[in-house]
Amino acid sequence: MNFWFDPVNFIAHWLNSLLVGWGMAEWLAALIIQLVGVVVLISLMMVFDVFLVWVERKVVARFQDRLGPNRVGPFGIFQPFADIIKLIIKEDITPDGADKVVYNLAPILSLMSVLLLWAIVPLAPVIFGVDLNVGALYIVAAGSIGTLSIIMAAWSSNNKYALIGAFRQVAVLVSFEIPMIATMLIPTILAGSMGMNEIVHGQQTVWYVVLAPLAALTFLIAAIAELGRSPFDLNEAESEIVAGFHIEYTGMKFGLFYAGELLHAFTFGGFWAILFLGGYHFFGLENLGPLVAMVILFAKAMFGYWVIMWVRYTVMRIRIDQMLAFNWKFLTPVAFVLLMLTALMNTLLRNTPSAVYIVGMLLTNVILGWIIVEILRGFSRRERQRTEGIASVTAAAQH
Amino acid sequence: MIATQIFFLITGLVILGSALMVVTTRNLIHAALWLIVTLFGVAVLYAILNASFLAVVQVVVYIGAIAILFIFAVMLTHKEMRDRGPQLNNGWWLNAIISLLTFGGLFWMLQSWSGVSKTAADFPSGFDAVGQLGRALISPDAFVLPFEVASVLLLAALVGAVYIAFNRK
Amino acid sequence: MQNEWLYIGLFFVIGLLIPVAALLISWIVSPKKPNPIKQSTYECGMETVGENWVQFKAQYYIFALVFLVFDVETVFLFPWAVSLGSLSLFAVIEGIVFILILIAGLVYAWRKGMLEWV
Amino acid sequence: MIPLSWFLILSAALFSIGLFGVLSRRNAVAILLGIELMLNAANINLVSFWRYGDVSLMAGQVFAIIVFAVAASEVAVGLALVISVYRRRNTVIADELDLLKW
Repeated sequence: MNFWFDPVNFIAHWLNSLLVGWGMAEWLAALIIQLVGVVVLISLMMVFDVFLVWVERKVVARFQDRLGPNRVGPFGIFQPFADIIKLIIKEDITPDGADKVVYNLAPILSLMSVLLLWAIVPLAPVIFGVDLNVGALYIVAAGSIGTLSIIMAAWSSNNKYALIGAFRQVAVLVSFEIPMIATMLIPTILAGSMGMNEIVHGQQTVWYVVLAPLAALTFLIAAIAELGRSPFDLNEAESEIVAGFHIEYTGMKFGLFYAGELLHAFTFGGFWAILFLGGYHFFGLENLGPLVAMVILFAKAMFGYWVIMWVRYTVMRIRIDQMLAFNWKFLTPVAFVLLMLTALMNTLLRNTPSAVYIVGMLLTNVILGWIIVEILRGFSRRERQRTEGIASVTAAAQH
Repeated sequence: MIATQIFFLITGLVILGSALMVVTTRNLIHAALWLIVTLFGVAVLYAILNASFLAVVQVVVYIGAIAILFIFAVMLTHKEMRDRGPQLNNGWWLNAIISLLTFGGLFWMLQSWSGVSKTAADFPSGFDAVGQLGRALISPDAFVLPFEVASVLLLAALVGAVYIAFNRK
Repeated sequence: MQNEWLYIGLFFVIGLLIPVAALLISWIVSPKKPNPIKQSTYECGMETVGENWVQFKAQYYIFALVFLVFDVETVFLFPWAVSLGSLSLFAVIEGIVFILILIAGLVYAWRKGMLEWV
Repeated sequence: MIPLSWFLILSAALFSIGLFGVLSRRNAVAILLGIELMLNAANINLVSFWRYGDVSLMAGQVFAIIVFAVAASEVAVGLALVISVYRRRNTVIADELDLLKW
């Protein structure tokens, strides 16, 4: 038992012998060790969340050609602490007619639904919370608690704008959940398991982004919508409904929603990395030690998070009808066609040499992608002709 | 395992208490939220029964979809926030007696059945419930027909529900 | 197997406790000076008109409904996907037929114009 | 370990509560809530029989999943009916929907 190669078990054994040595019952010691593990993991994520506030503000500033926070500490790195202190000492206002219990429960559930996701993240080959064999569905399950918290927040705060925002947000969340689940089925097929550890393990030689690039893209789009981030941020839509479902929340309760949102984005960057970008694998570098593997996973998750931010600060907000049409008429059929093709090709090619298998899968994706792009081009050509036709008619009428 | 038993009793009390709130509370949104507590409790029961897949599916389908649909429906069919008027029938006490009699009857039948005090056997080693379930759903000599029929059922529900809810007046 | 859910249960409890602790700290520290104006519903300074229970489009319900059906469908597909590696081509075809039947429902809703936001 | 009877009694109690809800509630949506409770009670039974019987026979779990599909279909159609009725008759109280009584 070596600390460098198996730190968690090393510490667990040490703690166990210590606690049992104090005369504690075996099962109680095991429970306390698990509790310590959970507390450490969640605290790590909360600290990281604080860091994410700074990252988000700094990156958005660079995208918009500004400096971002730069007063508190070097590069403004202590800015989030100032933010937190501000949020804590702000007065907490509960609006009239609010349903107090539900109103207070909603932000708690919102943050919890994100924290729950980290229970199944394999940080390294030997560092993971739990190897749940229904991992992919667990992600969806935790997400549905988040959806619930949105409705609870909006309904209990007794504000019609909050309710409109929540309705929109929930309609979007549930719609985009379908392509997300369908694309999560693809790594499940490729790895033959829903467990995150198995999926990461299956990518030792070749990452699933090579075998299923379109699925990776679809998952990313669905994840961005799931996060309620721009271009799909019509739940906030400042000019129409002020701030969406958390309009009435102040102080730390708003802070919990905000923290949940940031951590959610990073977490989905992480799941993108786990499902498609090889998790903690990086060309054998992960064999140096679990801590290195952990750094690799965090770097990949950060990359996913950065892509999400990149899209957020580049693309404009989409109207709700366009967005739902995009989901039901484009993304969902694409995801299901992709799923059927992957299942078929995977079965047909599974007894071939690995090179043929990889090329076959990649080629399927390329051909399907080409067909999709052609359909889209035809559609946009028709649409352009339609709008230009209308434009020329109106121009003629004006003359 | 006394700890599991205590845990089960707590879960059971939560389920029954929240189920009682579902059927008695005045505010329908509260009833839907209490239903979510009940459904979550049932998910915990599935976890106790080692049916991981069903526990997660319970949360995904019931809390993530059915409860959301209920809340939407309540919001779509209400003109005001507070529910006025009685929420229960005039004959609710008769219904309560009927329900108690049902429970009593079921309890009595369970008492007279011999297999009731069975305890669970351990899982065979390397037992993969999800894979087993997938093979059972697909293999022609098991449940492939229910599997496909479920798909047709869902299709019928989709078409029917969309048709009913979507009639332009 | 029991152990996994015990761990997730612990995660659940701690995940609840940490936000609660944050709210408690804030509740202790923050000032409390309520007044009617402050507590009124926030609508950018306008007086609130009517109930918060505005009439919603039934369209939201339609989307939730289509979602519900597809959600249940994917639940059926997960066990299929897990055991796909050890199954024959026949099983794959069965799954594809399953998906196609559901796609037919989507096409029906699409053709009927129920996915339009009108 | 927990004996099978505990699960069965719990599910019987849940079923009775659901039955009470179905019989007593006036609001049609609340009646559907009661039906959900009853379906869940049935599901608890199915899963516990799977666990306490032969675990390699997946019938219990398969039926539980089928019950999920049935519950989803029932809720989708039922709530669609309620919404449709509400839009025509402006009520969701089941007693007042008496057009077919005569």
